[in-house]
Amino acid sequence: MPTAADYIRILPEIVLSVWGMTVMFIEALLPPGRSRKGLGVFAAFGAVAAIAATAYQAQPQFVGFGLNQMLRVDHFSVFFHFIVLFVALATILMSLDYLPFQKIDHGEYYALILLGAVGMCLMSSAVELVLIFIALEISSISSYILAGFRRNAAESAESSLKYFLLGSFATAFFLYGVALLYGATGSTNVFDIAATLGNAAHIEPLAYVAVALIFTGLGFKVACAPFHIWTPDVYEGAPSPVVAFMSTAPKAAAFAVLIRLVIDTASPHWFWVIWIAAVLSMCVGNLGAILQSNVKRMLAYSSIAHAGYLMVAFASASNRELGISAAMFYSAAYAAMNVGAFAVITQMAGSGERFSQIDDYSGLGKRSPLLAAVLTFFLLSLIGIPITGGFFAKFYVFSAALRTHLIWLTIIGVANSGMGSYYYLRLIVRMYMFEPRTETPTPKVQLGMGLAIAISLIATLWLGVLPNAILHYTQGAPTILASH
Amino acid sequence: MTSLNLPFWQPWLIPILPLAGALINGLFGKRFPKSLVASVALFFTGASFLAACVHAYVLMHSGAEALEVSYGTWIRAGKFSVDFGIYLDHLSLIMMLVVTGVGFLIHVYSVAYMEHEGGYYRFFTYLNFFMFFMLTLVLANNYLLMFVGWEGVGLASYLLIGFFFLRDSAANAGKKAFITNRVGDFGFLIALFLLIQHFGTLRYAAVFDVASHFSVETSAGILTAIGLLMLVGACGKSAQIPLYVWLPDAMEGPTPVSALIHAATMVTAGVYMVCRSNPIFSRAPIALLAVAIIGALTSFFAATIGITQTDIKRVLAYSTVSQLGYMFMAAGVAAYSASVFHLMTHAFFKALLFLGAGSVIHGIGGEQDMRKMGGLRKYMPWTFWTMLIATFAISGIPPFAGFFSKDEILWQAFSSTHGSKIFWAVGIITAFMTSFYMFRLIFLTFTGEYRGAPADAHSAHGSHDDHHEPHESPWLMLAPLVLLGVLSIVGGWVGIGNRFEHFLSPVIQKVSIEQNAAQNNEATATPISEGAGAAGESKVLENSLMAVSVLVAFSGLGLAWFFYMKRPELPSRIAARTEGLYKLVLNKYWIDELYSAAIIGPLVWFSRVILWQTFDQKVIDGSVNKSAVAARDVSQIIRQQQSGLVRSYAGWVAAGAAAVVAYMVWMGTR
Amino acid sequence: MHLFLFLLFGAFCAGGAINLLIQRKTINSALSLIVVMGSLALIYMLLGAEFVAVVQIIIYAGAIMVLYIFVIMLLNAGEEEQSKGSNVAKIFGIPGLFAGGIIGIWVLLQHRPQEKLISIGMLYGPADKVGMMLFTKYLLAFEVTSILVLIAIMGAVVLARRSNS
Amino acid sequence: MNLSTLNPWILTLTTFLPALGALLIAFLPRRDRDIRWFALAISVITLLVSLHLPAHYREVAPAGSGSFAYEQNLHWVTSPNIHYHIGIDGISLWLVVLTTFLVPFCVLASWKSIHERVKEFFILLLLLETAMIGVFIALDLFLFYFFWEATLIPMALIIGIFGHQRRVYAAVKFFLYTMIASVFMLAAIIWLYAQSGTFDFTELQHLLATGTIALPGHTALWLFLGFFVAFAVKVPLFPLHTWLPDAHVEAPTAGSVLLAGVLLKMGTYGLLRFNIGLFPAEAHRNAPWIITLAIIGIVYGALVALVQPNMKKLVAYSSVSHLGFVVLGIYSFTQSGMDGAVFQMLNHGISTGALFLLLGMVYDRRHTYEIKEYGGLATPMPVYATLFLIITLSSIGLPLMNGFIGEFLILSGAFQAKAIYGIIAASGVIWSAFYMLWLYQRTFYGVITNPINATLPDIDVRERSILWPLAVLALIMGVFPNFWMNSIDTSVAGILEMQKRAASATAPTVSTFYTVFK
Amino acid sequence: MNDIPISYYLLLSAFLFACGVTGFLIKRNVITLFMSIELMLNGVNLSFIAFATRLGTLDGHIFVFFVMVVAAAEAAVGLAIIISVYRTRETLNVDRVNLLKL
Repeated sequence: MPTAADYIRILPEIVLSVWGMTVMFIEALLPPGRSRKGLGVFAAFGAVAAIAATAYQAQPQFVGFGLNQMLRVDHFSVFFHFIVLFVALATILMSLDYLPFQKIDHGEYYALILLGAVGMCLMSSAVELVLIFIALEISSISSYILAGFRRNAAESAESSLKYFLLGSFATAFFLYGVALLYGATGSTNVFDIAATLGNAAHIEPLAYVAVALIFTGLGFKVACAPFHIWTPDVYEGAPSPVVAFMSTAPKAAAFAVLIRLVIDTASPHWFWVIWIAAVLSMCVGNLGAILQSNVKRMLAYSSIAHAGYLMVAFASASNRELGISAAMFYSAAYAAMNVGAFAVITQMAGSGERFSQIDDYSGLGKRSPLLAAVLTFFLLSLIGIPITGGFFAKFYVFSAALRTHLIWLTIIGVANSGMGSYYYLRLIVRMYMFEPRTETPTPKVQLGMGLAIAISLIATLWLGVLPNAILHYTQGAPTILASH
Repeated sequence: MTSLNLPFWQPWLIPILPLAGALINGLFGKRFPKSLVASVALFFTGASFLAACVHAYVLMHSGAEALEVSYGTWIRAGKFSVDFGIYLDHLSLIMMLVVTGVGFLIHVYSVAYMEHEGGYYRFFTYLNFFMFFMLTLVLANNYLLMFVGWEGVGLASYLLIGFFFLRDSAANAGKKAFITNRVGDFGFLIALFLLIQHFGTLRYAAVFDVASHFSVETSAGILTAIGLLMLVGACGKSAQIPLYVWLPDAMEGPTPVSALIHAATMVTAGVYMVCRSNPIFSRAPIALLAVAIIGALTSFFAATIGITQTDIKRVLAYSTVSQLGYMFMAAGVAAYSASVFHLMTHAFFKALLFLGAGSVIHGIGGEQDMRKMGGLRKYMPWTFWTMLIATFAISGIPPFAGFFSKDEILWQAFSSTHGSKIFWAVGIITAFMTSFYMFRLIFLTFTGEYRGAPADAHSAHGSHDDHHEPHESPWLMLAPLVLLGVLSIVGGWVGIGNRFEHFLSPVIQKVSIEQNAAQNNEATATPISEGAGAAGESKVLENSLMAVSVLVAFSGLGLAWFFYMKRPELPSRIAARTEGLYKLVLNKYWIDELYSAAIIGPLVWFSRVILWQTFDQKVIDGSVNKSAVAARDVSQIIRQQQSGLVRSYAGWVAAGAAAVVAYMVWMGTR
Repeated sequence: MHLFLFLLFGAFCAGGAINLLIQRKTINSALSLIVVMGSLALIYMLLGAEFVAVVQIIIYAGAIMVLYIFVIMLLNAGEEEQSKGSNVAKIFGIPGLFAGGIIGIWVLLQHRPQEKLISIGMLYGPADKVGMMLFTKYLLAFEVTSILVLIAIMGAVVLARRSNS
Repeated sequence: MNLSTLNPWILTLTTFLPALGALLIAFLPRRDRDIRWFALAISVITLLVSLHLPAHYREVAPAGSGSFAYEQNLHWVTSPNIHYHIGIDGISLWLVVLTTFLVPFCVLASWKSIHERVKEFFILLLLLETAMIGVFIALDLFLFYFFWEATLIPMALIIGIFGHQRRVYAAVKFFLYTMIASVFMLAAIIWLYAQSGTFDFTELQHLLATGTIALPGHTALWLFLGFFVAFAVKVPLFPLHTWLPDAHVEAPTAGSVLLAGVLLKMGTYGLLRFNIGLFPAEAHRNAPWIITLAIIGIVYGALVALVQPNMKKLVAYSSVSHLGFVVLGIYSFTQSGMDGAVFQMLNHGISTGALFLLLGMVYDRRHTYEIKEYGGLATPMPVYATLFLIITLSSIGLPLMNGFIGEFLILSGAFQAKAIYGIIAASGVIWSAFYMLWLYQRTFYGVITNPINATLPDIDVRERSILWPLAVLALIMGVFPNFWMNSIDTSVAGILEMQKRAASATAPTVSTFYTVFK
Repeated sequence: MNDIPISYYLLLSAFLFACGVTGFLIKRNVITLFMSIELMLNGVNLSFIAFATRLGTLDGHIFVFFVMVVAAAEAAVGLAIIISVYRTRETLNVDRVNLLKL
């Protein structure tokens, strides 16, 4: 029988589900044509409530397994809960005015975000393959739908289709991997599997095939090379706030799964796979972004590169505390800055997302200094300039890599982060060093958008100036993770 | 070393007074009337001369050999330090008096000469500025401070040569002078570094003290290196081969400048340096020999060019180069006192010659070509007579000043332990040529008929054109001429009976090779006159040599008279017959062209085409840009994979999965 | 007997799969898929997975495939258009697939010695047993599935409904 | 009030005063005139405040090597162990003052030439000042890196927004060049932190000197190179210099002044403080090739400067040459060489800064830097010509001007290190005279060829008030260098002593560039 | 009743999976592509059941059940997406859905 503590361990998910379903019902009751802004505000409160629930859940007495070893609440899960929920909150806020502006003002949007967040939250706390799979599917399917939310726009539909087809394709690989892992270890519990793989003197070769396939599936979700290939197309076509959402929250959750499934089932053979994936991702992402002319597409490549940096942290997970805490910190920082950047892009997008070319940002520094300054800040954070979260994120990652003596990986990484500064700089250059284009409008920043930007700005700054608290928290996670 | 107890007449005043003049004129002169500018310049220069006289008097009567005062540290780095200090001994005393004295006279002269030029205040600022640096040079108590003056006079020279900066030739000449001097300074600098490295100090007293413990270097050693490098510096400043090229061009400057800087004072700085460094040179016979050879060569070489030149100032310029060569030769045979003696007399008569030439140029409206002069004697008698005195002096005709110093040099070249008959022979030939071209100048300029066109046709220099007839210069210009004329006569008398040598003996460290070889101990500093031990027959020899030199001087005069008075058509015929040689000499052996074609041109070409356009832009920056292009190419390849086709993407995913699977299985089952 | 039945159903299954690939008409591919699913249900029965076999028929063959066929009809998807294919898929995908397949088979075959043989219905999985597990151990997963389904429904509605503008 | 009570906070005050000013400007209304005056006021106040540093330096002067004056050490971030640790010694003291000294002139120089987006310009300028000062005072490697990177952005924006035709290219090139190089420094810093758990310069120095941090294999060399490349690009050392001419040509006057005057010094300062401070043995072992590059830079920069048709490029290449001197002095590892190098940093800041200010003034009149557009300027602009000459003389190292002291000491030090270094480098005195005087001749002498130039107004009061102080200072620094040198000398002696100790105790594991690549 | 090794089932499952992948790579029709995915999932399901038999636990069966639910959900969403694409692009050929590229 589930105990009260068990329910608290899934309290954020419950809150989100209830809220999401309520949104759905209200949506059904609202007459068509009526503004859904209020509904969005309501949904935002749902995200806030879930954050509160997570905070409540984070108390030490609730740490532990729950619901028949299906999930586990610990620093790790709570941390990713926070990331997902804050991203969800920011996404909802930035969508409040975006949706009516794009004439897709449907309440389902908010419900999908909230319910999708359930999946992502569960991904971070699930320790059972079945639950992980279902959670992954929830997050994926909601993302597929959200990507196609501007369904009258061909790009949006195409983005959705591509995401869906390739996502399902990758999921099948993942699933096959899970099946083989189940066959090879006889268990579907992550901790049991880790124990089996860790102790058995002779691991069944099937297990290697299994983890390889699981890595394929998850690598696809986190968009690391060579499974990154869907990212630019999908990000370009999807609505901007959705990109903000799906480039961060499901990704962070997928990283959480990757950590739980791959890193925790520590196999020495991982190292070079991750190493190569990291190098490939960084290079492909940074080089690919150079020639892009669409901001969203460019940031899609950038997200590949950032997945690469994160993989550097994984590669150094032989020192658990360093590698995993660095990866966690990176996820948080990346979420904060990327959401911020996409918030500004959303603001700039204009009706039908017409204005997402780099050219459209010409002279933004003159037209709208504050917006330009904010975007510059996020871009600098993505480059990794000090006093931004992006800097400390990179710092922790490379410091972990160096402490585990991954000299070359670090050198490639820092070289990449230097090289990568070029394309972010291009956007900054456009904003400040080019004359404004008259045809591009700069709509006023509404309250919701302002809040969304403020949240990500504060988070990025906070992570950049006072990273202590967060880092301390992340450093608690690996120890718990390791105690099977 | 003693310090003088004079409350007001501190030695630092000597250089600082002209500086004050320069600053006042420089900062406010633009708003001053010309008379005030001139007064300021004259006052401060005169005061400096006065101060110099006072200090000369005090020093001579104090009985001290030298006076050294330090006014605090200038540069300090670790253990190494350099002071602002003044060192006054008999050598610097002579230099100081020459500089301030002749300098003052030239200032006076300039007041009138520059009357009609623009930039009056600028001129006097620069001139005072020059005085300051020149006095710093001669009064410094260490080599670095000497270097300050050394570079400073170079700057002043640069500014004054380029005074008529609207003329490209003037601007070019100034730049050429500065850069050529810098080449010399390069050597000087290295010499300083060697001194620092091996002596740990640049103070004269300390350096010479240490140097006195060195034995004479029979093969090249550290002192030789220092000496040779100093020689490079001296060559630059004193216009010796191969760095003499700037001096003739420097005649682009106003004539008083030529007189002061490029004849009387600055160019003798190299001689001063060599003499000042005699404790080093005397122990480095190889360096000394190099000095002598360069001096001899230069004196001869410049004299040949001087014969053919037609520009009055250029003749004087080459004569200066030649006379400086004389001084070097003297220094090179360790006859430092003779060298300084000639330096002094040369200052008088060469300044006089230049001022006279200036007076001529002034009088005929800016023309400098001797072929367009002639017969000026009747228009400007004062100028003629004073210049004639100077010409006698430079030709070495007794009892004019040049005779004594020149004769001393020739005798020393002949008889000194470092000397050689070859040097003497070169000196005699040069003396002959000197006499010849100097009288050629006199005859061409002052005798015969005036060949100049009406003066207003010569408005090239633009400022004297209100005079239509050649005319005598104002008294303000003539007074210095007369004074210098007197000095050119009597200036040499101080050398009679080796008095000058005695006077300088405290400055010259005596180094005897035999003594060194035998005992290898420190050189004695006891003043022994070189001539004191000479035997009677040596006296006979000396007198006969003197007779030869006088004879040579008169034969030069005679030849000049023959060519330019008696048979004026002859020179052009000879020139026509020996056309190749004549052209060669007339064009100064094509040395300027050679430098330009062999050094400057290739250097600029190399810098522009090879270094900048090829290496910098194509290789370095090109590779930087290429790497950017390469990044773009890679980016393009990566983009191309993004074909937009779902099935391709799936292909990537499948292939990636296969690769990961293959790797994992391979690793796992190994 | 087991081998025979396996080979029989397996042959149907594989044949259906291959036919799916070969057929140019979408509807034929769909029908082949139904064959695959049906024969798979039989194979499940061989393995004693009674509950799964039934669900396979009901959900897959019954519900999902009907949906497919409905969409095929709706969109009037006829013969496949032979557009120029993707090179990457040919150059990397197919060889990669083969390589992966060979490795997989090699891995599977390499461990035959330790492998135990199984008989028909060795692990019996009837509805009650599966149901018990579903509602105890996997309760959370089951509940969460409801959210998945909810999202799917909502998504289908959002995406497929005619725009009201 | 006793000003000494300010001592603990004075550095912080100096550093962040401009940033505070920038913040206030952000809230000022867009009235250009007010903003200019306000920026000037802020920069002048900062200068005055910073003068406290030399004024009270004796009171707090560090006793020996490895200790600093006006030190302040506060916790910032506990993990990683980052401190707000600042302090100065005799070297950074003057660099800080140089920075605060130059900024008011930059403000004045931008008075008229910047007339669009004035507010942004001064905000960036003041932020840049804070960052530049920060670089010189930071004693925590992290803090140092922070300020180091922080200089990049305002500078790139100043070039990119307020520059000339190819400004974007130049800004991006500048940014990328320095950014890519400095990430290697970051990697090295992280490595050090990963091994030691501290960013503190003095602690790290101690740990490295005592061998507490294990440096297996060639690690020390790699770390050395990591720092070195970041600094070398900034200096810029041949052959990493090509960003500099572009950046200078395109930058507005104030940008050029600060770029040449301060930013380049950050590179040489870094070499002196961190490269040698942390890896003395490696620095010593690798000195030969670094010196070779420096000497090539001296001659090469001068020769290329000689043939530039563009005044600003000419001065930019001359900077390459001058900074070559500085690097030469630093790596000569002699007291006079290093003293001279530090002094030369200050000189170059003054003289080249002044040169750029001068060039900016004709640019304001004619909007071109092409030398052939000018000629005969001495006639319409005599005062300008005079000041240009004074600064030129300072730049070519005429004795009694500041440049001479630095060059002389550097060359003397280099000569002591190895005669040939001094000899080849000394040829730089010839080249520098050549290109500067040629420039001067082509610009100022001769008759006016371009009639537009005939009517150019001579410099006005504002411009004079910019140039005179610099010219006078150049002279004062040449005549009384000890005022600066006293504190420099002590600090350099400390560094040198530490370096000597390390070099004598050199473990055989010290590797050079050659051993790795052979 | 001759018993057969489990690997027969696994090989069949692998074959089905491979067919699915091949189908995804070579077919042009979006719906067929989607069906290929279903084929892959079916292959996986067979593995689950086979492994369950080998391990003697029913977790595999449960997994298959969930996979089916997910497949159903995916089918609903996927077909909706296909319809939505068809509406805007009027094609079912996946190669023609390449608006977003490079």
